[in-house]
Amino acid sequence: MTLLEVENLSVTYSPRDSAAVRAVDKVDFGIEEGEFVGLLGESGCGKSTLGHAILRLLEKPAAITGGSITFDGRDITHLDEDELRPLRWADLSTVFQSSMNSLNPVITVREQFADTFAAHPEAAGDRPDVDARAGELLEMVSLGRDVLRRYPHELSGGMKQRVALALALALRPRFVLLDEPTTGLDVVVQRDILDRLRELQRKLGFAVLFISHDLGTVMEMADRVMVMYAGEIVEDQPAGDMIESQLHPYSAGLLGSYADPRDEVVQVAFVPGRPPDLSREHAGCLFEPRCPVSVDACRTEHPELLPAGRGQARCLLVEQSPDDGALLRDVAPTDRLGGVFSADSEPRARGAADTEPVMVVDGVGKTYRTKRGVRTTTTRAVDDVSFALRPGRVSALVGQSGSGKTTIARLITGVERPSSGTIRFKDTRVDTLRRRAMRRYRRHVQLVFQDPFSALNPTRTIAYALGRPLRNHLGMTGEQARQRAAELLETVGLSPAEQYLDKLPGQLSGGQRQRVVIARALAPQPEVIVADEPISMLDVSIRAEIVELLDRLVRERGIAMLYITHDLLSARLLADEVMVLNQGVMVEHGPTLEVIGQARDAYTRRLLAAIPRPGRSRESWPDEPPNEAERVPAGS
Amino acid sequence: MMRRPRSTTALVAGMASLSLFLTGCTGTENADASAGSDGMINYLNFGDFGGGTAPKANYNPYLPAFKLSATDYVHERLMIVEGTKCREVPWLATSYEWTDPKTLVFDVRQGVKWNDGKPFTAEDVAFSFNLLKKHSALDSVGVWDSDLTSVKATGGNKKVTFSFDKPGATAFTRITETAIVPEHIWSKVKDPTTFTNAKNPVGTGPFTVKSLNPRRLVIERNPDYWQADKVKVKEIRFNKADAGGQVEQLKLSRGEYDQQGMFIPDIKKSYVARDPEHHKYWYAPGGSISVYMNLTEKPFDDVKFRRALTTAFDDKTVIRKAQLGYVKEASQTGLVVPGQEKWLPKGIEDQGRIAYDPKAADKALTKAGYEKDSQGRRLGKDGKPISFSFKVPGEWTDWVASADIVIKNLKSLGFEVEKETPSPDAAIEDRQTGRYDMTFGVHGGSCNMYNNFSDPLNSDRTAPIGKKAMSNEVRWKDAKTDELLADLKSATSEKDQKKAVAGLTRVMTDEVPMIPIWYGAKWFQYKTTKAVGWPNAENPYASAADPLLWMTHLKPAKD
Amino acid sequence: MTTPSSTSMTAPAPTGAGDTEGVRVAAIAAGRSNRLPGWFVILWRNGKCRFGLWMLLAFVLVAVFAPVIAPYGPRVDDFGLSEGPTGAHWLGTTARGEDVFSQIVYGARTSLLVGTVAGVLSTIVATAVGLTAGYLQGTVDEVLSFFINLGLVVPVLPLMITLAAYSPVKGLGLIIAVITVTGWAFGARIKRAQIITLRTRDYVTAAKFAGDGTARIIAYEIAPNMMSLIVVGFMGSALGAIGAEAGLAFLGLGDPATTSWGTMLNQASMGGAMTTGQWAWLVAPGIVLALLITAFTLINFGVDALSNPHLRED
Amino acid sequence: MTYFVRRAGFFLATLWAAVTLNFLIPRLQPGDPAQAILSRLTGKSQAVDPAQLEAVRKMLGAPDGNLLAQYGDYLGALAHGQFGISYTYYPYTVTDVIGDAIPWTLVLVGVTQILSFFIGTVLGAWAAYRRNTRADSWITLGSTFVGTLPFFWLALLLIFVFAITLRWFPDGGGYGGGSQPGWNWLFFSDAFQHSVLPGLSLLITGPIGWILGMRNNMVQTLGEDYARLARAKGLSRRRIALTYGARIAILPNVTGFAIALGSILGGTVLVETIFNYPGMGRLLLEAVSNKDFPLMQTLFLFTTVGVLIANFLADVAYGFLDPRVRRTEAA
Repeated sequence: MTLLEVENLSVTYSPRDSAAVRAVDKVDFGIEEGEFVGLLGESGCGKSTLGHAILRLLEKPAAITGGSITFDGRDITHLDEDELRPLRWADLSTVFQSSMNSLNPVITVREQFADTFAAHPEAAGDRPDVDARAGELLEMVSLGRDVLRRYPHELSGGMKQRVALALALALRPRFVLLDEPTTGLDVVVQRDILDRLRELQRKLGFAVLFISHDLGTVMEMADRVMVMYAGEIVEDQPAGDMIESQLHPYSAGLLGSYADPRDEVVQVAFVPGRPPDLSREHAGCLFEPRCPVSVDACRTEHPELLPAGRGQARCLLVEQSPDDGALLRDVAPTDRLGGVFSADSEPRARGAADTEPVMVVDGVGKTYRTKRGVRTTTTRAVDDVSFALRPGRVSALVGQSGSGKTTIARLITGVERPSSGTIRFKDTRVDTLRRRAMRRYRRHVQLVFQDPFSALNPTRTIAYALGRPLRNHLGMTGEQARQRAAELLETVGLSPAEQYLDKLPGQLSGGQRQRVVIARALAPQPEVIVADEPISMLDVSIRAEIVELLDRLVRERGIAMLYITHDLLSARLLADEVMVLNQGVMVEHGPTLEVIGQARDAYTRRLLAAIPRPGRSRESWPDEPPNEAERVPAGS
Repeated sequence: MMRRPRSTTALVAGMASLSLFLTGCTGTENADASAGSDGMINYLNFGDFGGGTAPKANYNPYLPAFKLSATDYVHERLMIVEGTKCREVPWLATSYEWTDPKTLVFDVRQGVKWNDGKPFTAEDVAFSFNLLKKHSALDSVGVWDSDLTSVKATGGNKKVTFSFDKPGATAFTRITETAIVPEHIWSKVKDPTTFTNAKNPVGTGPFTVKSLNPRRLVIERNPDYWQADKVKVKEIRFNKADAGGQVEQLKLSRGEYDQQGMFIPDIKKSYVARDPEHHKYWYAPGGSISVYMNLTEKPFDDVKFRRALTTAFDDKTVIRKAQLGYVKEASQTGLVVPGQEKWLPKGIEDQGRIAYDPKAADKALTKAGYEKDSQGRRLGKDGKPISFSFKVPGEWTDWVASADIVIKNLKSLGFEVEKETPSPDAAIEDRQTGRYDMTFGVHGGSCNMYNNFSDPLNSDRTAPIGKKAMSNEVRWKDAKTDELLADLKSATSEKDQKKAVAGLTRVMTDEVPMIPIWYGAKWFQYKTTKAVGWPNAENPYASAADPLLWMTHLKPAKD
Repeated sequence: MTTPSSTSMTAPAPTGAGDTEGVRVAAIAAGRSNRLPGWFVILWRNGKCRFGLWMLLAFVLVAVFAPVIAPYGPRVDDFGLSEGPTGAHWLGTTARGEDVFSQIVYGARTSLLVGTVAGVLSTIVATAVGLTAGYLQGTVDEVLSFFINLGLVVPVLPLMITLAAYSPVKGLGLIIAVITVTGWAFGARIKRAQIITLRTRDYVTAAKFAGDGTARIIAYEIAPNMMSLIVVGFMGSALGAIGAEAGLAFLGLGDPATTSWGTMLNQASMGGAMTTGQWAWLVAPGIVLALLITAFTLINFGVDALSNPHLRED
Repeated sequence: MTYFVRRAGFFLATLWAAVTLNFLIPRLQPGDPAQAILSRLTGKSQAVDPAQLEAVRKMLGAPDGNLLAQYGDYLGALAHGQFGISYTYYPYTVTDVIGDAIPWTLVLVGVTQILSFFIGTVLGAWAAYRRNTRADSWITLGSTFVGTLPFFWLALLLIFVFAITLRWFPDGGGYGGGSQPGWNWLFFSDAFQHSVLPGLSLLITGPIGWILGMRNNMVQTLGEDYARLARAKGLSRRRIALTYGARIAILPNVTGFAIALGSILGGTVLVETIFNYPGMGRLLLEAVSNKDFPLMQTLFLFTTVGVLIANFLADVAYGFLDPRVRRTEAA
């Protein structure tokens, strides 16, 4: 019997005085007992809203405006809070997106278990032995029992998420909703937690709705995958089938953005455009504006979610095709998608590996001192790192969070000074520059930031953001600067530029913003660009676009780029050489293919192993156990 | 209506009933049996008793700024010079005599006892004065600032002799203002300057201290008082009323005080009208409040200019509007009339009051060489428009209102006048140091004619601009005045004194060192339900500041 | 006493309420189409705040058009003394024969002037000190922080009274100065905390890489993003200033020559409004003062929502 | 450890700043105390007798030596707890005078502050808990309208209604003229009766800040993920409101409350003045208007020290209540 049945469910946000937004639109699906279902979608598609609706946790101004949710044969759509309470946690539990904030900061972990037990005597017994049961649960998620006595802030992000997971399983629920449970965690930790989760799910047999934007993970974990776009489910298939053939062009696009960096030829696709505005009515298919294979009918006719293959899809083309999605299959991958970026095993047509380097980092180390009372703790963030950047070439710096990547970026851009070693830009010693010289130096070295949302001042127009470096570094005047800013926007593919110049960052999408950030970095015509995880905050479907842009700039302008990332795939796509950093030490350094293909260092291999490989059996873990659980964040 | 207010109301009601329960009932204090059957008044409710907002026991009569008012009912003086007509009333001394201009002898009253039973003698008197000589900080009336050289008990301990090295007539009122303390107590006090005399203060007065808490001071009749037969009040209760705000005004208007001395607006409506038969007031005139001109500046240094201004000010409007009609128009002579009319020189019109006559002022100014230009501006002798400032403490609203009228008068004569309203401290300091063009000042009003004229006019009492003047704030320097003052100082006979005073009043009217506008009022309200015989305009036998005199006049009301 | 309502000024926490970003964007877009700043839109959306803004507007209009609205000048004392309400004098006359209603009308000017000027001044001081301390850090920060903390623990009311009492010149300027001197510290502390989080924003780093100097970064990059906090600070200071002015004036520490509701209460209290039964004279200034403070408090409901998205009414 | 040293350092530095400020205030002001005292005594409309002025000046004494020497003497006297003789209550010492006033203020303001905090916190929490219901509107709007009444004005009306018209309560003072301060029932009931109206005027206007602050904080904490998770966990509304809402929301108010408690020593000038309540606030106003510098300096010092100590205690309490701070402190 179907455990959870969602029928025709709609959720609308109706803010007081702006247009209502139909965030979830007539969603239909069911989850069987013990089934592991993935829900895939990009930011803003309504997947979290759907999750909250199922848990009946929606708050004003969001409300269920249609359809029903049936759990175990009982309609829970309109139950009131008192009637819901016995069901909650005992039957339906959840792990939230941001583990950082989902535990009560002022009570111990033990108390958070205790109040859960106390709230459900029918499931937990009248006088449960909290220590024994919670301890057991914590051990289940590879945590020690001593965690019970701790407060949330004393735990690392990964530990908190494990606690949240243990908490979710405390009452042996029949259904667990996982809403991006590992977002924001380090890849290696992510991997570990998800593996543990899948194992537990198999063992305990609860059903899971796994919400994520991380396609690789979903494909690998789930039995069945649903893809959501603009508030609608556009495809629903067994995971295996979806890897083989995607029914909906959007799913195809998403899947195309994934590749294994170890492959000989790596091809990554992207879907241009952005999701529709849901506060307006749309006549046709919602994906039509971005769809590479759309036909005229798509513009006028709204497709239904109809059976196709072993699943369902919402696409006119699928509807019309006699053998379910055959139409898509016929089209070559390159054609059916908006754009493709590929890298093969040949060396790239870029600057030569032996040209004179513009930037040389030699034996650089950085030590932080934190004073606390009489004791002084020294942390070695970077230890004896040496490398060189050459014109027209990309060096990738790979490592997990806290490995010292960002410190290196700060050192070579002169934001901080090294404790030891030297950094030279051409003939200039960067590590000894004084104020004014530093300003001149920065003309030559620019930064591309990780988060396009914080990299642009929300109160300043694009023209202002681009104009500043032009005026300061190139001494341009108003009209000149505006002219050049427009050119720069065209260069980064924001065309026509006039349309963008006077906009505020808030009016642009994430991808557009990142292009502006890149344009700003290009403005003073730098010789070195340090790109700090420039794609990690972007939606999967547009990451390749940015990678392509960066590649083109390096090629055309002969810029030397330091590309900082934790993501080996993008390193594989972009970099000529890869350096792997672990706890401040460079553990591996060499041409991209060599490092990725034949990783020698154990840590590099763990990074590689953490990459999800849908449809393939997982490699066994490398020898070292995760060392993350023992670490406690410094200061909170 | 709302959750909280509802609970507030409940709270109020709850507290109210609780407190009613706790104390049984309130307001019993006012349910009094006023006149006793023994021809005595059981008690009277008086106003404030000094000592700040949270008074602490202090009955040291030599600390006038800090003592509680009970002190004045415990410690007596040789004579009382009452404050309206300046009559000399024998008190602890039965009479006095200037045996020569440098020797003053008092006959000390016999049979007076201290309230601890010990007899009062001339030794006590001599001790008291010599105590002040030793501790000059206690000499708040300045007895020893005069030419007094010694005070001795003489004549078989029945007389006290004051010796001066120069004619000492002016010291008389100072001597009569000095309280007499018992030697047998005070001789044992280590430091009389910090002595609070807190426990059972011993004096000769009609009352003794009964109880004190910071809200109320109670004194009771001294049955062994030397004129006990005249004192019909058994007990006086002083009530802390320092705030002087609405609440006090309300209490006064409701008749909760038998006597009070406070400002209350619109007294006819708010006090008298409540009980016209019993609610009375008498606002006797005090010191003159005058327009001070800085005599070191032009054009104020020109006597013709000043004389012209004497008719320029609309005193009546000031009194009616700014002073709420509580005060009287002041005489240009510097005397407080009609109380001091006996000092007036012969033939002076309307006791020296000068009527408002802007036309006359205008004419006199023009005649004196201060002409108006075509735009109506009054020009100085240098041909420039005359402009000056008028300083008045901003917080003293009635003064500000008075200043407004004065300024209006001046403007209508063509002067450019700017009003400045500094804080009282700053204003007083500016007046003392002479940093003003025109302002209000206070002078005179006491029974010591020498002080009345010497303080504001003696060239000894002034200082250059920028230095603090002792009391001559207008910077009047005139040899003739100094001479008249010297005459007055040494004049022991009333005739000589009158002659000198007449000369000084003429300085005031002819030379116009300042222009008096109104007399400051002495607030005095009383109620006749329990006691009658209060001083008032019809029977001004004493001023508001002479409670010992009323105590011997008050009688139970008959009803 | 500090205002506890503003002690919880943390950086806007991410709302866990699902996909609300679209909604937020819509709100900003709505504001943009009207050419109104975003913070104003948030204020306007709050019903209580909107009502407060209307009330405030009414006060502002009364203040601006005081000479038109008031039948007489505030200090014209040509009328009968201590009269009760009549057709000619809606709220009666004072003990000095001035028209109470006219004084109320003109008093709005004083209160608003004090509120605005003292609010602006202390906001400027708070912002300047807070921004400098927070942005520069190091010794400058240590020194300024000491003064901020000092300003926080120095008892404000006694200091205010002392300053007000001992100044040689009375007047609105003094009151404003006193309020400014005693009222900037709290805002400075909050702004310092805020800038410490803002200064590490990527766009600040980006501005440095674009070659901008410190002053320009503070003025152009950071300050505009603190607008909501500055508005919060301003509203708090203005509210405090209006209350403080009334309180000081009531204690008799104001300038009696200024017509303000505080001095009116002081004069009503001293001038025997109770004894002569002049109810309107005593009650009216209190009520208008309460209404003005209520307006500010209502607006503060919206202002709180600026810094705390959870409080937004949507 | 450093934390403690830093706090203590700040404490001492502030104390020094306050003490120095106190030293400077009288020396920067115009006018002299003798003049102020006598002007007040005689009133503005009568001339002050120069002889009397001279006598009072002699009595109060003038500081001698240069400024630095005076400063040294002043610090020395303070170190020995000598605050000097009050100019208003001469020859009583400042300590005597303040000693009389402190209990009144402590009881009246202390009790009302604590009650205000308590009432405000409970109502604020209730409003947040019932957010967007009528209860919420009543509490927030009601407290807004009531709480914004100028409390000195409210105090006047209370006096008029309850003391003058209804005669339920006395019109001012800490106790009646008839009772003698002492440890007896009669005096206590009298004192209580006198404290009702001033207490009420403080209580009506006091809680609004706490109500709105608590409500805002709690609306925020209830909107956090942990509160949502608590709902998902099926915890009772009560449990969520208390442990996940109020427990966390109250933390930022603790500091404010401590400062409020610390400033108790300063009294409430307005209320104490209107009700003639014999507390520190009225004393302060009196000291200021009489230029009673020794008294004023000491009151200032007391208040500052009170706030400082309260701040210090607040930090300690905060560390105790908020585990997030505790760790930093222990480290």
